[in-house]
Amino acid sequence: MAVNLEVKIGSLTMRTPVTTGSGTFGFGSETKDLVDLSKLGAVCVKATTRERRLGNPPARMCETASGVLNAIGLQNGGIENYILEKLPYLRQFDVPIIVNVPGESPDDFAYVARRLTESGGADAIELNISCPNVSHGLDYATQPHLTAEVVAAVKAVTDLPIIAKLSPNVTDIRPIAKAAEDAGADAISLINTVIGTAIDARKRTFKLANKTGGLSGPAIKPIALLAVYRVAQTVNVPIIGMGGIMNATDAVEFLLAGATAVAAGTVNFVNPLAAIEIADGIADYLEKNGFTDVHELIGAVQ
Amino acid sequence: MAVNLEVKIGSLTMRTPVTTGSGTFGFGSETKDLVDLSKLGAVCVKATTRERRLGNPPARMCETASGVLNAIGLQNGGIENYILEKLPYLRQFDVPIIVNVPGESPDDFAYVARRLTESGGADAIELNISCPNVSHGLDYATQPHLTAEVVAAVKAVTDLPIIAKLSPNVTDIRPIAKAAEDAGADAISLINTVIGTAIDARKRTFKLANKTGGLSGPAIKPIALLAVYRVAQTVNVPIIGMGGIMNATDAVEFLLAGATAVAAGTVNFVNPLAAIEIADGIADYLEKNGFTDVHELIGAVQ
Amino acid sequence: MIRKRTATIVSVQALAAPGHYVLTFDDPETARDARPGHFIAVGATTPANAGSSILRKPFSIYKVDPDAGLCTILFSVYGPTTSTMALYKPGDKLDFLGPLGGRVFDADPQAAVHHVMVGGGYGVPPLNFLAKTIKAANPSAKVTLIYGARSANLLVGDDGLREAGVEIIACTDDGSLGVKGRVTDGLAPLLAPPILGAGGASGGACVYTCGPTPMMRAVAELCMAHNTPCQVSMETPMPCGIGICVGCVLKKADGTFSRTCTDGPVYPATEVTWQ
Amino acid sequence: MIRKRTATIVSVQALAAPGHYVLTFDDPETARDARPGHFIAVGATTPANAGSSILRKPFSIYKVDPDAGLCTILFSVYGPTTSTMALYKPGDKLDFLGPLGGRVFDADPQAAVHHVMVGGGYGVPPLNFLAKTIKAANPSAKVTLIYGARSANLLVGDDGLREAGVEIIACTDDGSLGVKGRVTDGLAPLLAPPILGAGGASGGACVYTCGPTPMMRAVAELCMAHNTPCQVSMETPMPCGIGICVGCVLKKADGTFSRTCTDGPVYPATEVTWQ
Ligand SMILES: Cc1cc2nc3c(=O)[nH]c(=O)nc-3n(C[C@H](O)[C@H](O)[C@H](O)COP(=O)(O)OP(=O)(O)OC[C@H]3O[C@@H](n4cnc5c(N)ncnc54)[C@H](O)[C@@H]3O)c2cc1C
Ligand SMILES: Cc1cc2nc3c(=O)[nH]c(=O)nc-3n(C[C@H](O)[C@H](O)[C@H](O)COP(=O)(O)OP(=O)(O)OC[C@H]3O[C@@H](n4cnc5c(N)ncnc54)[C@H](O)[C@@H]3O)c2cc1C
Ligand SMILES: Cc1cc2nc3c(=O)[nH]c(=O)nc-3n(C[C@H](O)[C@H](O)[C@H](O)COP(=O)(O)O)c2cc1C
Ligand SMILES: Cc1cc2nc3c(=O)[nH]c(=O)nc-3n(C[C@H](O)[C@H](O)[C@H](O)COP(=O)(O)O)c2cc1C
Ligand code: FES
Ligand code: FES
Repeated sequence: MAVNLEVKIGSLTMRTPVTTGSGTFGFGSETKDLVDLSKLGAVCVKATTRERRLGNPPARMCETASGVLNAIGLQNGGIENYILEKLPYLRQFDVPIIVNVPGESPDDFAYVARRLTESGGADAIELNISCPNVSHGLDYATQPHLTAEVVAAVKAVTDLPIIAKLSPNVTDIRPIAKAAEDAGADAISLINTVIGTAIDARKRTFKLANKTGGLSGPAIKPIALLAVYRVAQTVNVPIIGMGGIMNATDAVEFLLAGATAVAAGTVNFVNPLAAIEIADGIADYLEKNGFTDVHELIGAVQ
Repeated sequence: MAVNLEVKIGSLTMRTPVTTGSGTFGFGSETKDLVDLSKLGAVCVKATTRERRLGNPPARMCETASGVLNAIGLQNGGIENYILEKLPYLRQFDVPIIVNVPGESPDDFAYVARRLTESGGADAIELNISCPNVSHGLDYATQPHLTAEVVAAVKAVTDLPIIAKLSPNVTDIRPIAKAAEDAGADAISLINTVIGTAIDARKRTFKLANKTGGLSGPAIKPIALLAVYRVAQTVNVPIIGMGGIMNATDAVEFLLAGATAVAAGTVNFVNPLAAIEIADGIADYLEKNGFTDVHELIGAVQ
Repeated sequence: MIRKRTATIVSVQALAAPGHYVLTFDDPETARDARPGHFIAVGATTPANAGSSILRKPFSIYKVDPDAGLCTILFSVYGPTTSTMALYKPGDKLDFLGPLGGRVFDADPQAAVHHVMVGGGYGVPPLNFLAKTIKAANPSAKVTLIYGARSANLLVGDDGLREAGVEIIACTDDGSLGVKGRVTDGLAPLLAPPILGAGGASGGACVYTCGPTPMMRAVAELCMAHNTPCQVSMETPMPCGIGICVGCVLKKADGTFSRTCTDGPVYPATEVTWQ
Repeated sequence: MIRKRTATIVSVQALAAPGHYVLTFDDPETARDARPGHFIAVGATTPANAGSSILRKPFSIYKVDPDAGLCTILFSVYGPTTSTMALYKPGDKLDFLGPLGGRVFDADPQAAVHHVMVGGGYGVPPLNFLAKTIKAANPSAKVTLIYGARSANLLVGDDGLREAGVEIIACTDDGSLGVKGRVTDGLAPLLAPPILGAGGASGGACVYTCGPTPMMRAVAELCMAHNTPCQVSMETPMPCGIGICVGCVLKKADGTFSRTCTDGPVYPATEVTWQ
């Protein structure tokens, strides 16, 4: 029996509800030997900024209990490099592309969004207003009004679906999600990494050169599931859930909490085929439990 | 060679820098077969409220990746029961007692603090303004002014050292710590649990009857270490660090981040002797690395 | 007296039931002190699994041999702890707290009653221990074990009972052995008159049950309907096993919450509420 | 061509060096495609350790037998991955991605140079592979391995080199074998004239190094001081191994950050900065 896995994120149609977490899947071409991108629900590529960024010095990553801390610092070649060097590979596949966009001012976000729109470089734009690894006010998602400002600035320059990616590092994520929705966001994705640090007791130093980093992986799944549940009770736009998803069971938990789609993040480092295998696993779950449509799961746990 | 492990938390002297995390060590008598309380730096007992509380219905706890979610709901017999039933056992040992006090109003906190002071029931009071498992505004530690209000109300009725226990579930913990210090807190303890949830994909329900719970254990150590580091940069009063400490190496990391003392929490469920063994392990670390005083470690990583 | 132990493992044997093992360890004090209903909390952490599951897991005492100083548990493989335990070899160490449990089975071997054990899955081992304890104290005591499983090959924990003179009634969902049906189908006939006799405990049956919650609930309700005393051994998850986390609670009939690890695990059926 | 594999393990053998093992697995494609400097990323997760360490860990290819379709790695036990690997038995599966590495050792077996491998710890295996590859292509090539350890019993990875005609110089901190001192003490004499000859690469030495960072740095700086070409194989932690996390970077002399997994792991010493 065939089950329906198709979901919509604003005007974007995803063939399966599984995309990739930005920054955990490169720009698609790195895994060309392994992954047929057309089997993904969407490809969400690494953060792309207005100008090229070198990123933070090493050590940039370390392991923690059931998690990973990273402080990559948004290393990327900039928007023009993306359009010239990365986009052609991605466009060989019949798959929607979500481009993750950080910025240091609403104008930065709008600039990159405009270039993506003009160049046909994206099918949706994910506003990375929640990266904990870069200083100088990049963390717009700590305040409802800053969130709204960025969303509105981008809305003004593009018709592409806008996804606001929110931070768990806040007292209450609900008003921020509401602000994003009210300002015109077509979807909310959450969560970005949880801020933290690690110390090397032997060397008596921070483990990361940047001192602090963003925590991802199974350790943060309880935090992410609650963020999804709470935001799902608050907004009407769809949610892309992520944070510690390692397998289809984890993904089903996010759907049950209220996510319409999910992203495979850190798990790609272990298995770059994860997003495809998770989609297959969701289909299995639906069949085994007598469902015919993934929408039957979305928000089913109250 | 003998090393100095003694630290001070306000006017309280701890023979070792290791206490227990409130709610993870009962009232001391449960482990009478196993633990000689006089070997602890201090005993921090379970939350004690003005009135008896039944707590939340089960399921109250579940495991997550490298962590534990709990929603106990502050089950306890109330302050008079503590004084009559729990205190006599504790007072058999030569060890400072820290009583953890939650409340639903500043008056609640002050009431319990006054009774503890009158009865000689505590050597320090830890204000639990950060428990994520109970509703109705018990979470004072999300706002600097609410934090200050509770600390000031208690300060007015007792000369005992006051420890403000803060929550990691905030956008920025620093102003809250500062508010606690300014209102007269003699120390800051952090972190309380991180709010989260778990979903059972098979049964399609929340795993906890209370829906949400507080995450503890190694999963949250990166979050806790950063909170300690940041607060240590912000306040001058000592910090009691906790969150995922399983062994002496973890404890040393907290000292290096800026904690003056640490608490063994969830690890007690695995090893009720943990606080004693961790203190021994800190002494070993000091000796092996050529230190003579635990103060040489405190805040040594910058 | 709770002890923290690192006991030497004497043997680990796979049973015919797939994924089930019995593990015997050397610990004279536990072998001497353990009573039916007591359990131990095992921490099976190795360098290879450090951090994955951090809590200890409870396992009922299955057999004791006080003369040899040996104790045995029976387990089935589910998660990290039991997966690790299945890999243990003789000579390896078992890290546990025990014996645990504040209230254990309360049986009077001399009473003129029919002692009926009703178990399922890994609930059978403590009943085996109880049945043998009663028989050892009073060889003429009437003791029956009713135990159930989906299929005959999954029935575990009956070791040595026949030899001890315990009557055994197997119930299987598929009828592959004994009564086709549930343990309550095996139990009901024993509770009906004339066996219940003049009613009340004396001369009637005393039921002791341990196993999956729905099974215990059905047994408890059947017993209460027949006015038969019934003791249930709760198997709620126990994060600490020693009374300090208050995470293992059972809602009692009086509305309070009781720690199953130290106030239980055994309760009179009348005290228990079932959700 | 990177593949995701579940290969059958043929053997796991403990070496004399405590905590060190060699593991051989059956994978004809990898045996055919792997070049010296290539590595694989092993995910050693079992039900018993699920969740503790979630990332794969990189291991250099030590030996290949393309005819038999076999590959071998050498590892020492540290954390969850290597602890689990040490428990593997023949017939178990090895889950890995490979062969990985964008730039491997670049040696011309026919060049009239002295190929000098300088290794430490688990840096020796890829140099062994390189030395044998050079010798197989040109049996008269002059190849030397200088390797070091604290003590003789910790020297690993020299298997089959003597037989292949590679000269071996051992350096031990305690002098228990070979040169008492560090690998640079063994290397320096080879770089000084007359062996360096007229200077420059031709007729001089080509150095290939892999091991702990301080060792590689000392080797690289010594070579640069002698104008000797040196290739270093970086062993930074590699969270993904396939270029998607950008967590493994090395700061290059030009100030940019290079992914050691896909832009390396082998770099000319002149490109590397050392912190
Ligand atoms: C008082 C007491 C006595 C017990 N005695 C025994 C005993 O004698 N023998 C024995 O084998 N077990 C016994 N148990 C149960 C045992 O403690 C649990 O099965 C334990 O969780 C196994 O640990 P683990 O780490 O292997 O699996 P976990 O990581 O705890 O389990 C993995 C997953 O499997 C689920 N799970 C665990 N056990 C079961 C189960 N039985 N059925 C369905 N799902 C399950 C869990 O919810 C979890 O999601 C007892 C429990 C109690 C409270
Ligand atoms: C390209 C490349 C090739 C490699 N080839 C090999 C190889 O052929 N054989 C081999 O044995 N290893 C090799 N390594 C190193 C190996 O990948 C790591 O040692 C790995 O971390 C071991 O995984 P683990 O899960 O067992 O331990 P982890 O959990 O990763 O390590 C546990 C702890 O030990 C520390 N640690 C890990 N390794 C070491 C070490 N070597 N010395 C000191 N502390 C350490 C870690 O920082 C961590 O804190 C290679 C690494 C790279 C980058
Ligand atoms: C190495 C790494 C790099 C990341 N880079 C980005 C990024 O560039 N932009 C972004 O929005 N999120 C980034 N993230 C966050 C992930 O997209 C995701 O939100 C987070 O990791 C939680 O999901 P996970 O636990 O499945 O990894 C990054 C995460 C990791 C681990
Ligand atoms: C079961 C449980 C009960 C707890 N009860 C309390 C409590 O009553 N009062 C309090 O301030 N903190 C309570 N805590 C929080 C701990 O004291 C501690 O702050 C937290 O668990 C982080 O430390 P850990 O990771 O070492 O456990 C509880 C934690 C757990 C796991
Ligand atoms: S298991 Fe912790 S109190 Fe019962
Ligand atoms: S290890 Fe991930 S990019 Fe190199």
